[in-house]
Amino acid sequence: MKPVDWITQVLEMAAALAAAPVFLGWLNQCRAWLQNRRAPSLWLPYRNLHKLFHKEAVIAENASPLFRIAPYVVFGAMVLAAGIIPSMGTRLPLVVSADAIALVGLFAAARMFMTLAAMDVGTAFGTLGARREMMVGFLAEPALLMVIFVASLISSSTALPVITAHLASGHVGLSPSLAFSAVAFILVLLAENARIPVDNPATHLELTMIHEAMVLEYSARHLALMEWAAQLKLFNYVCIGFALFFPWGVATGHIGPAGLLVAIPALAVKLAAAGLGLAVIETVSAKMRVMRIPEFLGTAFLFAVLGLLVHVLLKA
Amino acid sequence: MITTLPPLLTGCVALLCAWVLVGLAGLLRPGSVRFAGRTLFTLGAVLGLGLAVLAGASLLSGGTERLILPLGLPNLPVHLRLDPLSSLFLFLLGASSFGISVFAGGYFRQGEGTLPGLLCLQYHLFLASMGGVLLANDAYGFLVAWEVMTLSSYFLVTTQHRIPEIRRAGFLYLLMAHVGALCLLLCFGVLQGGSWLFTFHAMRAAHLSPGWAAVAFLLALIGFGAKAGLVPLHVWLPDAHPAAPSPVSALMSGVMLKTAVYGMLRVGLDLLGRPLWWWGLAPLILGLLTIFYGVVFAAVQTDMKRLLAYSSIENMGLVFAGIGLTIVFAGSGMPAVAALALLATLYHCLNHSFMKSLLFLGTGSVLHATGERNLGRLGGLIHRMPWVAWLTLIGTLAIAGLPPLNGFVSEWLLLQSFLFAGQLPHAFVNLLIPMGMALVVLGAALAGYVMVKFYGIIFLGQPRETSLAHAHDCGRLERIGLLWLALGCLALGLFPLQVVHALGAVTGQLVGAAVPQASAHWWLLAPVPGRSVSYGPLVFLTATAAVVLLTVFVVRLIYRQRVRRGPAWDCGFGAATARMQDTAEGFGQPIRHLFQPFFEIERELPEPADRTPRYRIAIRERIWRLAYEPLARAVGRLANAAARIQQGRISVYLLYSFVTLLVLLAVALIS
Amino acid sequence: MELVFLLGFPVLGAALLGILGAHRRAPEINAALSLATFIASCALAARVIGHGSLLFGDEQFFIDPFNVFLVALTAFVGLTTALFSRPYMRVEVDHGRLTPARLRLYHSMYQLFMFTMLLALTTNNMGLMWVAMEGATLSTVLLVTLYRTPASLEAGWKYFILCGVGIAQALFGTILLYVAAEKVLGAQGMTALLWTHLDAVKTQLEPTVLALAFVFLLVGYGTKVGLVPLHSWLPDAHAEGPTPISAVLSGLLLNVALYTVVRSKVLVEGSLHSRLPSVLLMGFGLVSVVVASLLLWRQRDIKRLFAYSSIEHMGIATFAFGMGGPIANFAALLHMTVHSLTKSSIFFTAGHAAQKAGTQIMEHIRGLITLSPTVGWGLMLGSLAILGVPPFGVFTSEFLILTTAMRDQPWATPILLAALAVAFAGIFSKVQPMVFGETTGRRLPHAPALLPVFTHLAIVLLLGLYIPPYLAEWYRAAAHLIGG
Amino acid sequence: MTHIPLAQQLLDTCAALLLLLSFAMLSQRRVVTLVNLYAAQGAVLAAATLLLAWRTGEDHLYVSAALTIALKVLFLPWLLHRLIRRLEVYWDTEPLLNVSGNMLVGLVIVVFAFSLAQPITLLASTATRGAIGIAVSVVLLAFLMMITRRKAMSQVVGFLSMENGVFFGAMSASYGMPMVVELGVALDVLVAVLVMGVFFFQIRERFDSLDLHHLETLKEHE
Repeated sequence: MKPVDWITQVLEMAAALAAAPVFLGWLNQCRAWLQNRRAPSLWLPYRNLHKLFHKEAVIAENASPLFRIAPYVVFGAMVLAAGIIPSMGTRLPLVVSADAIALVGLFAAARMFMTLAAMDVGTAFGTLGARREMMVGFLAEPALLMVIFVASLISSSTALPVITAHLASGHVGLSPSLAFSAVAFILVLLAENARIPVDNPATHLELTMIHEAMVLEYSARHLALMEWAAQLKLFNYVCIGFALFFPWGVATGHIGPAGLLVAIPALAVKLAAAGLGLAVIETVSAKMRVMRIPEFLGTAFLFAVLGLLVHVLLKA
Repeated sequence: MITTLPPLLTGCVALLCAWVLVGLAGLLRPGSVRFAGRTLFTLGAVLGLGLAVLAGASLLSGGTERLILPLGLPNLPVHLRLDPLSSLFLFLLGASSFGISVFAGGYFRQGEGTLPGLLCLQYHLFLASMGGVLLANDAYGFLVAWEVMTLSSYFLVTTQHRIPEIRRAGFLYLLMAHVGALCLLLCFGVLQGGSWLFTFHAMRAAHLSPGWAAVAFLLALIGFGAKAGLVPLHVWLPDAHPAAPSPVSALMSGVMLKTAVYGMLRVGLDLLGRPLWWWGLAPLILGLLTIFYGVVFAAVQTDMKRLLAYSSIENMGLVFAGIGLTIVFAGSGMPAVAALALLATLYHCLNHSFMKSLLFLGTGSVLHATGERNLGRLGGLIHRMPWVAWLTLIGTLAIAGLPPLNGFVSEWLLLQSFLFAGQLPHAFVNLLIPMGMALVVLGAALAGYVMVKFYGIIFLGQPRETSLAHAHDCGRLERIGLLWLALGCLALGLFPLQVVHALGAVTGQLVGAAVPQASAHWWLLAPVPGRSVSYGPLVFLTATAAVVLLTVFVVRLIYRQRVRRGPAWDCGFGAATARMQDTAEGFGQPIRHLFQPFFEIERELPEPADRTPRYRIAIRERIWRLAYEPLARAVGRLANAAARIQQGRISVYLLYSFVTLLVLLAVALIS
Repeated sequence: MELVFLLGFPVLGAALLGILGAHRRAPEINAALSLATFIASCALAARVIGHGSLLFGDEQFFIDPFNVFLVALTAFVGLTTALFSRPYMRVEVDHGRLTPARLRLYHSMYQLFMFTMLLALTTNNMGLMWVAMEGATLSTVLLVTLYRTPASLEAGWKYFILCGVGIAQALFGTILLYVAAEKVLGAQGMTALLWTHLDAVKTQLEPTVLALAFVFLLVGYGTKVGLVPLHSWLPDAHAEGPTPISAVLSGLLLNVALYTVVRSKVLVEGSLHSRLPSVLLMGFGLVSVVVASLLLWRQRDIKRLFAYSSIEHMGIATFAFGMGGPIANFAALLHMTVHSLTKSSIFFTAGHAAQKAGTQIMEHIRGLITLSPTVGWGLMLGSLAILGVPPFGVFTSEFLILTTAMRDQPWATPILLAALAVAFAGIFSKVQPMVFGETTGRRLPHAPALLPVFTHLAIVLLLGLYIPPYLAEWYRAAAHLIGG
Repeated sequence: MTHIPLAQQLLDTCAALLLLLSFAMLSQRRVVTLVNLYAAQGAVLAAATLLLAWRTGEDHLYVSAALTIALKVLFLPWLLHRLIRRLEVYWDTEPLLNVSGNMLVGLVIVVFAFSLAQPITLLASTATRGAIGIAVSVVLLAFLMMITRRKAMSQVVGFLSMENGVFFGAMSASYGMPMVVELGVALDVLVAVLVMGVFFFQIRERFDSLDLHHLETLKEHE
């Protein structure tokens, strides 16, 4: 590992931190346009965070230390995840210590802390949110893992950079198994990031919400961290999607200035496209009942497994 | 005959004997908690530590020692053997029993049913017999130790024998265990291959026809599966483990189940020589089934110890799936991959013994502090008993398989080995196994669900009963015990490379291939043959910690206002009471809804116009209705039929003799 | 010399106790005489170990390792039972279930019973063996009916008639044996019924006749062994008689009967070229095991329960003898030993338990462990031992028998496995609630005699963990004699 | 035609008589007559023994003949008669199997018995070996009688006549058993009958009848 790689590493994390809110903003803008609304500013998420950071924090009396630690842990996990996913370059020092499975584990850890924190205060909505979140999680995680396994069977490694490099290297043609898992991945992405049709990030109708219900008791900086973490999560998922299915433009060697020149714009373009795509999906689909979610995710899981079988059958 | 005594093995035997003596010492003053309860248990704990040290040494040395004691059958003295496999499990026994015994030293009080002294005897006999199982090198010694283990644990389970459920649980346990032991007996009967030598090395030498070997393997699977709680032989486990006092539950789940794994490995991979690949399918499929079954049932439990028991079933499923995978790979000439799968299996055994012991002890403390086992009556204990809460949290995260703790490592290894299934030369099987992988992953995720339920409902939220206000944190000895196990979880999670090195000897012994170590770094685990995959928990942890601390620092830097405490907001809904939180049933509801067909549910729903609405739900396993009750009825019917023979009239009895006589005479004439 | 003592003491005892009758110290005298007998048997055993097989009284008596160990066992259990019956019978008298007159009958008949069994074991003359067996029946019949209750009378009558008839068949078998032997050994054969001589010429005996003879002998003595379907008398007699008698019946009489069967088997198998005897024994054994273990499920009376378990274990031993071969025979002999020790100790504890609860119905015996820990633990450990749970000796023999069966008679193992499992469920599901749980019983004036119980259990435990070399040699020699 | 010695003819007649008596017992329903028949059987047995003793000159046969007369002709019948009088059991109830049925089964059994005796007859060297088959059938017939009777008393008589059959078998196959054994057997039979006597009184005082249906309570099957 050269110092330059460490630079890339830090750069990636920083980029993620910076880009995540913007990406959300962009997503919201696209949605607004598609729904003939006046679009909010691209920088609105930043303003929100800033506002929240400057408020006074109020915590329930019976909240335990766990409640206060959780936001930091969740946030930290997401930042680290951003450092593991090769969004610009594949030569990342951190990656050797955490492959794709560890990445999923990291997400799981974040979720665990979030739900525990939600149950900590002991309100009806908190536990409700936690329960629903876990229900989403125990189906989404395996699906995501299976998706990753398809890719890793193709490139015979569970290390994301290796996968990306192998897929980017081009001698992998169009493969049906990847197509299957791509569909699965999109479903998982929607569910995991509390997007329509699974959850409505904009709603404040308590009975239907999942993510919002969990962070109900948070305020000020804790809430800010939670929000930011959520944005990072979305960003990370999108980047995983890129790494698995659209690995173009990622610098596979040492990432010099030249590499950057390619990588950054490529990422920007892909993000823009992804945002648009997501917005379209969210616009055309309607929020479903909570009890339908398992079916939704079950489909995703099934697709992923199918992808796996197709790969084993066709060796493609 | 050996002239000079082998040092390590002799030491181990001495320690086991010492355990027995400690137990017997309990009878000196059976009534006294201070003597039998505190002193002796602590002593036993120290012995356990010694055992762990010796076993660890022998594991690292990788050598094999033999010893013959002049006991047992006339021409079959007790053979003992300390090889890597047994030393690994001995280490497991010693290490986790240390924590458990220390805890037990602080745990047992008066009025636990059995006298403390007797309890002490049974407990240490239990420990010693488990050691005996691991050291035995001949069928007879093995079975004797095996059954003594069962027996002593049975008496421990029925400590509070006045409660009918507990008696029932004990009976069921002993019955299943005995049937299992009979199967093992027959298995050894096949293995000795007519040589009439019941020593293990004679069995290794014996040449069996494939058919007989398969029979032996199957019998072993039934026998050890019954002990390990493999579906459908698991029915005793969720009753027996919770029935016992918590340290005993910890021992049973944490250690005793592993002896079954040990036996399976010993017979399947050692005594039977080179297994055929398709044998592996049986444990694999059963294991996968067990994973799913166990975790689904764990998710809907309302009794915290039952929940843990089902989770043990799930983990045993994971282990047996690993064994099956090992055999499949080893049988298809992929020793390196087999070594990887075996590594995952062994690693998970270690992990589970620490995690599950920790959790059971945690529930023990809760039980003592509150007298409650029902999740529906707990809650908010993190405020009352911080020690227990925070230490248990480690176990919870570990068993949920989250990095960088130990549960994750073994699952990671197992998945890595699963990923090789595609290369198997057998069509259809390499299709089947990815499905298995899907099941494993799903099980792991569900385990997360279960653990959130477990921890969140016991320790978080508001206390669901007013009595919980008087709950007190656990005592000093108990803290030490919990701390030890928690540290074990951390260590196993953070230094996998060192553990893998230590396990190398075992994999070498069983599948003849050590795990390749690709990376040069001491902090990086890269065991996968021919693939650039690696996992470095230390870096992982430091990175996370760094980010978190940095965040904290930065946040503090840019923002310096105090934190105000206020009432929970709860969307402005003021009159929120503790009873509005999710109950255990509530939290499990999605699972119950999703996997309806698994359960046999009886509901008691309140009327719409109910003044005092009550909601009760009881969940049973269908397998009782489907398998066990019909079996019992069938035997009953046979018994009735047999009873017709004995119907009281002397003429009829005379007729029996008469007919028997005539028939036999006819037979004698013909022949 | 030892033999004279061995047989002399019981006869003396029978007479003495018959005369002394309801003497205050009669129980002690009984115990003392049993002790003397036991010492004599030990001396005899020592001598046999020293010099090998012996012949006495112009060949009328023959001692070899096979029967001498049974002699020692019989004398020992006889002694412990006498010790046990001391307080037990006192309690019975206090309860007014017995009159002193009947106590006299009990004591003298007890000694007579001992005599007949020792005679049956030591005699070399198949005819005398028959006489002794019949004598054993007659001396116990009146003990079974000691309480004079309707049930006990019925049990006694069945015992008397069924065993009487059975034994008559055995006599006919003996005659056939004699006929066949006479042919070879020449007429005027005082020798023609002597087992040693028969054994010497067994290969020349006429097969068909011997086959018939064996059938008669098997049905005859098999009735006393309690092989299904000839077993009908056994549970009744065990349940209704006084407990010491149940103990010696199932601990000793069954052994002796099995001994006679095996003796005959040895002869017949020598002359027969078919495996008929082995097959018959295995068949009877299996049937007994299966039926008995099924019937265990329906028992309500504690002594009846363990009577059926005796049938089951006799079945196992018979099966093992049927399989033959050094290891199976060894195991069968061991099984006879441990079974008689364990079972008698169980009957002791069961007797105490029944006295404490005031009934033999198991539903009403509860929580012994709280009422009297020693009795409770005795019953629990004894039952576990008889169920073949290590480290008790019963497991050792079952281990050998099952492993042998797995090699030699694999077809039988599933049956045995199922039967053993059923038996385990049947017995333990009834023992556990008796030992554990809340209690209803009451304390008794006389302290229970637990020395015998725990002596037996200790020996059984020892045999499970370690068989002393000379004992092993002894068994091996015996197994060798039985051959196969 | 070959000349059969008179003794031989007499012996065969005795054998035939024995069989006849067994059948008579099988069909007989009055207990008193039953006992008389038993006594007759004993007498025939004794006669046969004497003949045999005279013919073969075996001394111990005289002794056993004496024993037979003493025990089976005089003492036991007397005892049984006394018991009958004391206990007032003159009639047995209808047997479980009616007379003709009994006879039929009896015939089948006799045939079986003879085929059974075939190998023994071939082996035995005695003059009376032809009678072995009869001995066997006497035993089996007695057995059948015990099965079909409902009164304790008649069962006992059956038991005794079975013993007769065995004894006759011993005699005809090998001129009797060694002395020791015969004495032992006789002793046992004696004791048995005494015990039985005791029994009768016990049963009587409990159930005031010797009907066996009182003795059918101990059973597994409800």
